[in-house]
Amino acid sequence: MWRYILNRLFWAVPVLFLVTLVTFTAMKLTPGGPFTAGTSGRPLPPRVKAQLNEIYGFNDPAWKQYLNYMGGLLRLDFGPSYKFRGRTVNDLMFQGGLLKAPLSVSAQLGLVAVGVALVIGIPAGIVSALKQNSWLDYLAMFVAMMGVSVPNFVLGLILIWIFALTLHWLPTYGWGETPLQAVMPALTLGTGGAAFIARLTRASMLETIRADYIRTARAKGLRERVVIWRHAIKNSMIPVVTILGPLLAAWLTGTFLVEYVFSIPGIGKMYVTSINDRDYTLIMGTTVVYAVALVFFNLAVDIAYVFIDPRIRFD
Amino acid sequence: MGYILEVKELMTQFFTQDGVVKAVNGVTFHLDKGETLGIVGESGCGKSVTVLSVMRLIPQPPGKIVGGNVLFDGQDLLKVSDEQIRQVRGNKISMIFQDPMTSLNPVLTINQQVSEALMLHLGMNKEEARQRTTELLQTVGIPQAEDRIEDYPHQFSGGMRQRVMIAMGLSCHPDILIADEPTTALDVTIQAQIIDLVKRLKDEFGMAVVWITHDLGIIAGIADRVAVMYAGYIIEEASAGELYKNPRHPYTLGLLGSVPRLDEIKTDRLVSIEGLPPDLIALPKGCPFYARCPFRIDRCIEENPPLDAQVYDSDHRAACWVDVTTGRPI
Amino acid sequence: MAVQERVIRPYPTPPAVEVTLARPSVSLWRDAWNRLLRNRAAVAGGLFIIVVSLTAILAPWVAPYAYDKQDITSRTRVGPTAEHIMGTDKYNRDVFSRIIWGGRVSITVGVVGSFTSLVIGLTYGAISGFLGGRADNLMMRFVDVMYAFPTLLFVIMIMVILPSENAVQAMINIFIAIGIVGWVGMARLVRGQFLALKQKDFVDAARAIGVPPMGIITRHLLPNALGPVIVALTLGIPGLILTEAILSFIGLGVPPPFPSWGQMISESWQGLRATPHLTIFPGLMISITMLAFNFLGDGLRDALDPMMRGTA
Amino acid sequence: MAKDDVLLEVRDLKMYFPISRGVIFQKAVGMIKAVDGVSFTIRRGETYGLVGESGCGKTTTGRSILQLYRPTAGQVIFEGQDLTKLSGEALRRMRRKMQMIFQDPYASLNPRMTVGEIIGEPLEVHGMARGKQKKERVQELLQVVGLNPYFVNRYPHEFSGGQRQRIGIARALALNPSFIVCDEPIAALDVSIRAQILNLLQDLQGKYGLTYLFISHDLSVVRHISDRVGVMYLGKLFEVADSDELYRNPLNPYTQALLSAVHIPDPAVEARRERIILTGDVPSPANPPKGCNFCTRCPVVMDVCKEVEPDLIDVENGHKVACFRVY
Repeated sequence: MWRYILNRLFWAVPVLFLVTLVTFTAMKLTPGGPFTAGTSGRPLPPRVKAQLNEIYGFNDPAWKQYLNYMGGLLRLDFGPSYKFRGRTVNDLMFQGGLLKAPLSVSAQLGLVAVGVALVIGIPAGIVSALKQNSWLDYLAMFVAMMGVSVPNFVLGLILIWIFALTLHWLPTYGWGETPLQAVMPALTLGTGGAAFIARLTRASMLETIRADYIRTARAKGLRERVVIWRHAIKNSMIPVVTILGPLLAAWLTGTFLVEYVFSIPGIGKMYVTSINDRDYTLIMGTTVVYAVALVFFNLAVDIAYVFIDPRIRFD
Repeated sequence: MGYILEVKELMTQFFTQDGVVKAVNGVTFHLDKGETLGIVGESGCGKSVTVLSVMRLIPQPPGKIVGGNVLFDGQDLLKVSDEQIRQVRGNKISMIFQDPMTSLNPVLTINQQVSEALMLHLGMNKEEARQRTTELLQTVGIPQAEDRIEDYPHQFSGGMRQRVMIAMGLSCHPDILIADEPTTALDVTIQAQIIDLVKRLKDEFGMAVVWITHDLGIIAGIADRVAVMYAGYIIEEASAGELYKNPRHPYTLGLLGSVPRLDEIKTDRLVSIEGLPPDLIALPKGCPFYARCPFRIDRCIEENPPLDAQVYDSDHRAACWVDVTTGRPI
Repeated sequence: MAVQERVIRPYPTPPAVEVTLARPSVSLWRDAWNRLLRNRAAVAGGLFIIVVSLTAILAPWVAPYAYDKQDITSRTRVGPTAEHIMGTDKYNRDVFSRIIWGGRVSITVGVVGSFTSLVIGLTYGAISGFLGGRADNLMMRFVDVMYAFPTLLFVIMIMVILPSENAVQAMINIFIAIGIVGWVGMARLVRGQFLALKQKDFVDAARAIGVPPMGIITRHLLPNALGPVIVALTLGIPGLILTEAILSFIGLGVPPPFPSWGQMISESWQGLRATPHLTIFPGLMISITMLAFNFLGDGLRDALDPMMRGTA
Repeated sequence: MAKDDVLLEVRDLKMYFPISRGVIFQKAVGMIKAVDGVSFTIRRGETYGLVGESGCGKTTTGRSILQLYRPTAGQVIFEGQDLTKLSGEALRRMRRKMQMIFQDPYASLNPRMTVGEIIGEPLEVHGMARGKQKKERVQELLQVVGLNPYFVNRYPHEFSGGQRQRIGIARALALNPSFIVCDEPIAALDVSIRAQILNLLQDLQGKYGLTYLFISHDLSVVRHISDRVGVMYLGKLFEVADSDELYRNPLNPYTQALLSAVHIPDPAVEARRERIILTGDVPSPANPPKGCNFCTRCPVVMDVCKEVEPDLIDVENGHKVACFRVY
């Protein structure tokens, strides 16, 4: 088991290394560079530009710049923002205190959304499987199909149009002032995941309840409830957990659109803004943060897997 | 009558996209107290479906028991409530299955799986059940049972898993043990171990056993009485000694001739039953064995012979219109 | 062991009963096709895709207006009217026509993108799976690293650094971005299929016959790996359509005035209160198209999967 | 016996599979000794039976002979040529003379090819027949194995297990081989179909003068079809003898146990039989015991068995056995 976890941990290193390397190289290849135009859009005077290049170390050879950047990263220093002169990327990502910092706002949103997805998705999938081919199953699976097909920013906009602009039930944007602000973003982000999880759970459950050991359990005279709860659910969750890693990753990258649409001051909104501003250090910083989160989730899922499936635990 | 189990005119069908699969077509048999009944047949002949129907373990849908009675302990198991049949399963009648690799739950420990029935049917608490489980595992010959009780199934070999299955089946001292091809997936030497074990435990526990297999050799070694199935019908039934000595149905005769025997001088050729079993979706009107039968007469294509078409010594019956010893119609 | 003479009872072989060979022979592909046609959702999805693709291809002829045609006879930003069934935008352009033109972007990105990943992924996965052993190990390590990479972020990054002056260049950039990252899943799938198929006896049989490696790949491995590949291909298209929509939505996709559905939303969503039709129609278009591909993909999987029965 | 009678000679064949494991790169941490030093000869025209329980290496032996696995060590001399030294075109040419029939009739036929394509493929690959000639040959082969030539355009999934096995046999016959490895050809079939296939194999042997290596776990079947039999246990040959001799006079305790475990379809005989019930399971081939591989389960084990490995020694008239009790 430790060998397995170690293996996974080990493989996180080259991934993260590659992420930074690729991101850095990409940014270096960018035509123009950050100081082609000033904040006002007018070209900067050459003297100012040269000075900025000097300050930001752009006159160093590329490998040295990369080493500098990596050195910073290891000290959790993402460097200065190009756009907001005088501010560091760290400032931007962590400003505002424990609850208001963009990073923690995003984490809150993600957590709520994951909760919604699991709480809706898993029971829906199980019920669908147990009532296979009933109207309930068909309905749930149709809704789930819609859920996986409608992009979350489209869903978000439709929800805003209906519940905020037409019915005036919920606030359009913002975060952290009233719980009502969380409803639409959480639903937007959660339904896609719920739909996906429901479909997967159903498929897995259908396979499980046809397994020989389920027949054995029934032959023992166990109640159907016990057969499902004790014998079927854990087994059927194994493939669901497997997919949770990649799913969380897809989600994570999806969050920035939802933050953008609902004007939630999280790291995702900051990411989109930084793209529009071509604020390269900020793009890099947020990309690295996302990549770390992703690698971390994959790792967490892999480890969770070990605890669900004894066949891996005892290998 | 002193039958412990009596199955009458059992019919089970599967409703699939391609049509209705007539898996069991009016099967009648009985089981005496303490007796071992062997049910022999090829895959798809309905032998497993028959015993699963007795336990009402047929997956529904697509399966459905469309007729018949299963009399056990004064009640018809096909008519009692779900709650009542659960009282019987694993308690009065228990079952072991073919594939010990897939028949145990991979994520539960051996203790959890064996204790379950003890706590449910005998009202034991966790500690008592654990104690009893250890004893049972020792009874079925698992070495160091105490240390291995918290292991998971994948940590056991195939033979050991089948022993666990047997321990599970015996846990509540059942009246009947149904063994559905329990040794098919095992190696010859392990198979001998398991058969030996079941024979011993049968006497120790005083159970009746229904043993299902395609292997005529195994049945010869353990069964008191044998029923041969073909295409969802029992086509011959007799005491084991009688069936092997005087097979009366052409199919039984062919089967016995088609397996090489270690104790006989080598023959050049084996008896070969040409052709294939019929499609269970489109069973012929007459005898299902007609197309492959070397003894067939015109009557067979019209009329499917009932099991008591030929009766010898009251307990040897064969579903055939022809006397195979003479080749003439009966 | 005492050996005794065997008592042989005569057991003649009966004359064969006439077997009717009426049922026509069906290949597995044909079988799957028939099953697919019975799936109403999949057929509906397929038909929708055909209609959208055809109207997109034939846009100059079927769209009522050109995508950049400003209809000065109409008011700006009106909702659906008789002349403009989906209304007009702030430049008096016909929304319906722009959606038809915009379909070109979505469908092209989806189809060309998935074929790009197919070609790269199939080649890579096939080589890795066929070689096996050390080479496979090495190739798959690289894939693992790529797989753990946040794909969308990567695509966005590529789009940030590649300049897109016009629609064609933007599309080419999107293909490059997708091509670099999109093949990984396909490579994994094909490699997995190849490894599994290589275990099958029919491949050993082919080797025992002396079929050369290329023959084994083309005759035995590829045709059997194709089913899951087709399904993955179909189910991959909505993901690509989504990627394009996201890129356009955050301003990195096809530059105006050429429309794409994501870009139409991007231009209009801030005015959702006043002109919801400008956002909702393209939003529905993206959703329904993705739904259609998902239904078709699901149907294909259901149709192709049971054919593996009896070959396991 | 004349030397040219020998069609195939296997000398000290070893087939090890590495067990790999590792955090960064996979490296071998052990070996599964599937076949561990097996030697035997097969004479032209005979059927050599290889019998043993699952995991004893009998299938691996068959596949290593045909070079489907490249053996770790040892020689496989077929018609005077060492197959382990051949590769590429030279090996491909030899493949015409040796073929294989597989256990699982479902997995051994490509589901995407028609029966005609499956049987015709070997002809095509070796350029032996094309076009109309190929079609005629395929139809002839179908008839030889007892199938209706009308079936050539059908697909494997349209056939039953027994029929598929016939298709597999037709494919093996297509190149007119002299030697066929039959790897458990009837294990996956139904009882009433087994005799059909066994009889067919015997008929074909008579008709084409084929030599068989017949691999099976079923002792009754092996005895029925084989002229000589080798008993394998955990990667090694334990006993070799003419089939009647082996069954009449088994010398190795493992062979005795194996034979006693076989059931005879006759209750009267069964009631009289004494069984040797072996205890425990077969050890893992990754970690075989020291000394004789059977020493952990042998009912008559001696101290020497746990230390020294017995050699396969000819005790009389070609009856070879590896056991210290016998020497």
